[in-house]
Amino acid sequence: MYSKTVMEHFRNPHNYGKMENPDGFGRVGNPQCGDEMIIYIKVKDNVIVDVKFETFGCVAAIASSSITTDLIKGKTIEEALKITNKDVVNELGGLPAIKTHCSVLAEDGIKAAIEDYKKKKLKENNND
Amino acid sequence: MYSKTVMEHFRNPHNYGKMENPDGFGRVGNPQCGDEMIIYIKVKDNVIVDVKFETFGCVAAIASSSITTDLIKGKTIEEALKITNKDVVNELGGLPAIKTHCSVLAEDGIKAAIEDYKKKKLKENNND
Amino acid sequence: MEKRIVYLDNNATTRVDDRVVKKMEIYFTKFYGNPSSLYDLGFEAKNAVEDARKKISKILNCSDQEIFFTGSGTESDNIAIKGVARRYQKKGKHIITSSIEHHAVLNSVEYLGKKEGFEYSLVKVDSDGIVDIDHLKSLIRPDTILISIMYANNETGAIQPIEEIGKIAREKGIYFHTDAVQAAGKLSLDVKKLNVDMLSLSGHKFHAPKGVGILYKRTGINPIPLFHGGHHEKNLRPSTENVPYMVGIAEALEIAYDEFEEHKKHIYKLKMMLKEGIEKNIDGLVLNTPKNSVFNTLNYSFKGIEGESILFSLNDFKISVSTGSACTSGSLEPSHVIMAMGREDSISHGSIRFSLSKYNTEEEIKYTIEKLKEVVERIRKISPYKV
Amino acid sequence: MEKRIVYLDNNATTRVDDRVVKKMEIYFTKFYGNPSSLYDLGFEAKNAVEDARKKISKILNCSDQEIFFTGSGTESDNIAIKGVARRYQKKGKHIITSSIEHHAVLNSVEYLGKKEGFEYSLVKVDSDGIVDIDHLKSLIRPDTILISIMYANNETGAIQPIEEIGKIAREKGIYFHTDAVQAAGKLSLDVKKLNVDMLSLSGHKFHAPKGVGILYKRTGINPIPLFHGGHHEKNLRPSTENVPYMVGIAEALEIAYDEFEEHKKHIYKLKMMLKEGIEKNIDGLVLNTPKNSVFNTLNYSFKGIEGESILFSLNDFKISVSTGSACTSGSLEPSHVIMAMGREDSISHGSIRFSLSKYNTEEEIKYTIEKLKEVVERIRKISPYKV
Ligand SMILES: Cc1ncc(COP(=O)(O)O)c(C=O)c1O
Ligand SMILES: Cc1ncc(COP(=O)(O)O)c(C=O)c1O
Repeated sequence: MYSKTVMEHFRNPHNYGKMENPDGFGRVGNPQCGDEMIIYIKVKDNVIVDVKFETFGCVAAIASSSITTDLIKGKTIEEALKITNKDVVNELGGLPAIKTHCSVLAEDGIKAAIEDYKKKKLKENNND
Repeated sequence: MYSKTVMEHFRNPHNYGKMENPDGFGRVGNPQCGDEMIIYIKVKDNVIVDVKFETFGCVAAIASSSITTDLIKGKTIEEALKITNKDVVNELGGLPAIKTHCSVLAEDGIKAAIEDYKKKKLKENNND
Repeated sequence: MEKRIVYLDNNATTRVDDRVVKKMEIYFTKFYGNPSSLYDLGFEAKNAVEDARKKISKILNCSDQEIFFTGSGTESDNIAIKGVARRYQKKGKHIITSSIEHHAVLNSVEYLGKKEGFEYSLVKVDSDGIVDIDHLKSLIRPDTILISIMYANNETGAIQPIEEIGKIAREKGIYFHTDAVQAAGKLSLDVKKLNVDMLSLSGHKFHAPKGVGILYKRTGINPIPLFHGGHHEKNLRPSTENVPYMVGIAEALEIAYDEFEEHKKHIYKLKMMLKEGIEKNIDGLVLNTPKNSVFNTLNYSFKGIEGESILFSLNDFKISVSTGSACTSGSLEPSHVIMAMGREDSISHGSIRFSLSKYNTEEEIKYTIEKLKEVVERIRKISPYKV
Repeated sequence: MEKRIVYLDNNATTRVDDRVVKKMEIYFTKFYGNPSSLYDLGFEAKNAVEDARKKISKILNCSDQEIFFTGSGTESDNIAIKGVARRYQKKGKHIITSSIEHHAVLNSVEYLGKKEGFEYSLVKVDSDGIVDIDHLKSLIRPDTILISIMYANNETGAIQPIEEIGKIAREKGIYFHTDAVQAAGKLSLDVKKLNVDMLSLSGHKFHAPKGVGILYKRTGINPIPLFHGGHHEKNLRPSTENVPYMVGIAEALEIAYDEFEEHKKHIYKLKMMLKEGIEKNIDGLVLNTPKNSVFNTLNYSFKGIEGESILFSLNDFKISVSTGSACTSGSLEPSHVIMAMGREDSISHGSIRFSLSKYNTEEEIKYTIEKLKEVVERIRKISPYKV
């Protein structure tokens, strides 16, 4: 049912766990739908230097979270924003049609975290 | 499906064949219904001394014909008229419900043959 | 010889091929998972089912997404007919079928007529038992939504002009279903060439088990299911998948077409041998099988005698044949198929079907001719109708 | 140990008993006749079917004339519900069922509601997943013609008060059907004691194959069949009889009740062992199986994590369990059963069902507890919800 890559990421997810004092933080989905994802990012000079996730969800949700953190790590904010759920699916070697929403959730997660980062930065700048 | 007795009578029917110059003759059923039976009787001093049948039909029809000829042979006309399809079924050790009509046909056959015999006798008497 | 059964009723059902039994075995006790389950045992079962579906789709020349497993030929026929009628009744409520269909088709159509407000027309057949295309054309109405005509008749073996009917149906935008239960392993099942929208098969007619059927359904046609339940078979036929039988029916169909020429040659030779033997040795025959028939079926009426008595007498010699169709053996009516061909009632009551398979031998056929002659002569002696 | 599969999903399907396989075998290649056929091979097949029917009727405490073979549990449910609704709709068009039924029942009732003008009401269950009798009583209307309540729930194992509901239905002159698919081999199937008019069973839940079901139907109730065709099963379910599976399901049912006490003792002991092991080793549990449950089923939600991820992780250790019901594994909705018990969505998404059989061992249970603990801890580390 799942590709080898999906199973690998599910079995040994990369970058999971909480992050203290992240620069950006996105929470998407909800447990009612069976999937919830938190993405934490640390940004230095417009580059995502660290990323972590916490996910409540199925195999596809966990694998999507894991691969997404890999995908954005080291990328600039602009590069990261270009990543779509299609990229997530491709990197995973495909997802069952019924699980596509998990990759969408991952894309939304990045966007939300970056949004949060931008907002915080704006505030900081304003406070300066 | 059929009792041992039915199969015995079907395999080796008693009293089958044409009878030349019978005293009574009954033809019942028709090939449209899948069963047709002819009963021939010879009567002496009110006793059925010989009987033959010819039947187009299924196993039950042939077995019913056979046993019926056995049943009425040697009987008086009055005794023979008392034989019902139930007697035929009993003697055969039972018949599948769907085949009951074959025993009814046999009863009808006897009645028709006796009727014919009586009619002929009446005529003869009248001619006397 | 006399100890072994001579089984000449392969249109009623067939012996399961040993290779099919072998294939199914492991799915009872080793790969017994539920194909919907999310663990290895389930995935293995799921793969087995999907592989089976693919194998079948190759033989039918369609997509595997168009193959559906059912519980029988009757069920396939019922889904196709009732399902399409119910789904598309807004387009029209008229159905055409033939007078020689199996009861799975005839009684489904009749039910729709009696209980759900549909109307139906029966196409006539000629004295060979082949549907009259001109009559069929004349029956088409603007509100005709479905035509269901069988591919080969179970009693006589007569092959019906499916391609041509399919073309007519397509031109008129009418859905076309064929009951191909008696064609499997005997005729091409290429659904593209046949111009059919739906096609029914039953495993036990080609050496798979009884209790499994196939429905080919062209994508785009959506019959209303007979069952509601889980998501199996894309909701068309919910029920936990009968994995062994699905594997088995695919294997049997593959064998039937892999070895098609070989079986056809063997069986047709036996049929001709039986035909010549009967016609040389027995008189008062009415042949009910036309030239254009499947290679395994031969049907005669023996004048002056009734079918059941022949059956039981042959059974005493361990020869298995049938009269009418097995399904109606509980009934007293003469064969509706032979009647539709315009035969008299007494002839219809006496039709005997010989249907051969790859397992039959020349020796069996010789033995059958000999015993049949004895039996017919014996029963004719009892009959008031002399030949 | 790690090489062998630990199969704890016996409510999804079961391994076929070797004795059942053995019994069925000869009907594929030796006694392969069509039970309708009028020769020895046919009579033998017919006898096998009727013997099977008698065996089953003894266990259900009814006449063999009241036992019907079908192609699945889903089919039995569909015949009972749609068949009775369609037949008796002139008496009324209201149906009562519960919110925790299998989809074979729920979707049949819903279909009748959507497409055939019936109305239906769903009985609530309490937090133990047991139907609320008072609520049921309050739903009865003068036009209620059918009540269908399952005997044991497939996800939680909760036993429903069938006897009592049967009494109420009888008093009110309402037909009562029970889906007893999950009760076979676990609870008494005495239809007289249970006060049921119809009862559905499915072979593959008690070590017979998938693809064969039983419908008990009290004489006097006449559902309209789903299929039309030949005269099989007194017209209620035409199709050439699946002789091997009919023999197999009867054998499996007989074994289940002959060895009932033995299996019950063994399985219940394992269930209790599993329960204690889980509760001792893992926290953040929600028990979804009430005290009054079948002896083989145990269902928990593990707070903070979702079911599928537990499933796949356990599968890596060759342990087979399920989340929700297998039939809905294609869907993303949380278990409707656990939801109906008033649990939160996130809890319903994470329910895991352990369902044991006679083939499980203590060693397997110990191994399962150990691995489950590992798995739950691992996945909780990934989750934002900490326990
Ligand atoms: C309670 C219940 N009813 C009905 C069914 C359907 O049975 P089948 O899969 O044989 O159609 C199942 C299992 O699948 C079940 O657990
Ligand atoms: C032409 C035809 N259609 C349908 C069927 C029904 O198939 P099944 O017995 O598998 O329901 C049969 C045989 O029984 C048949 O010969």
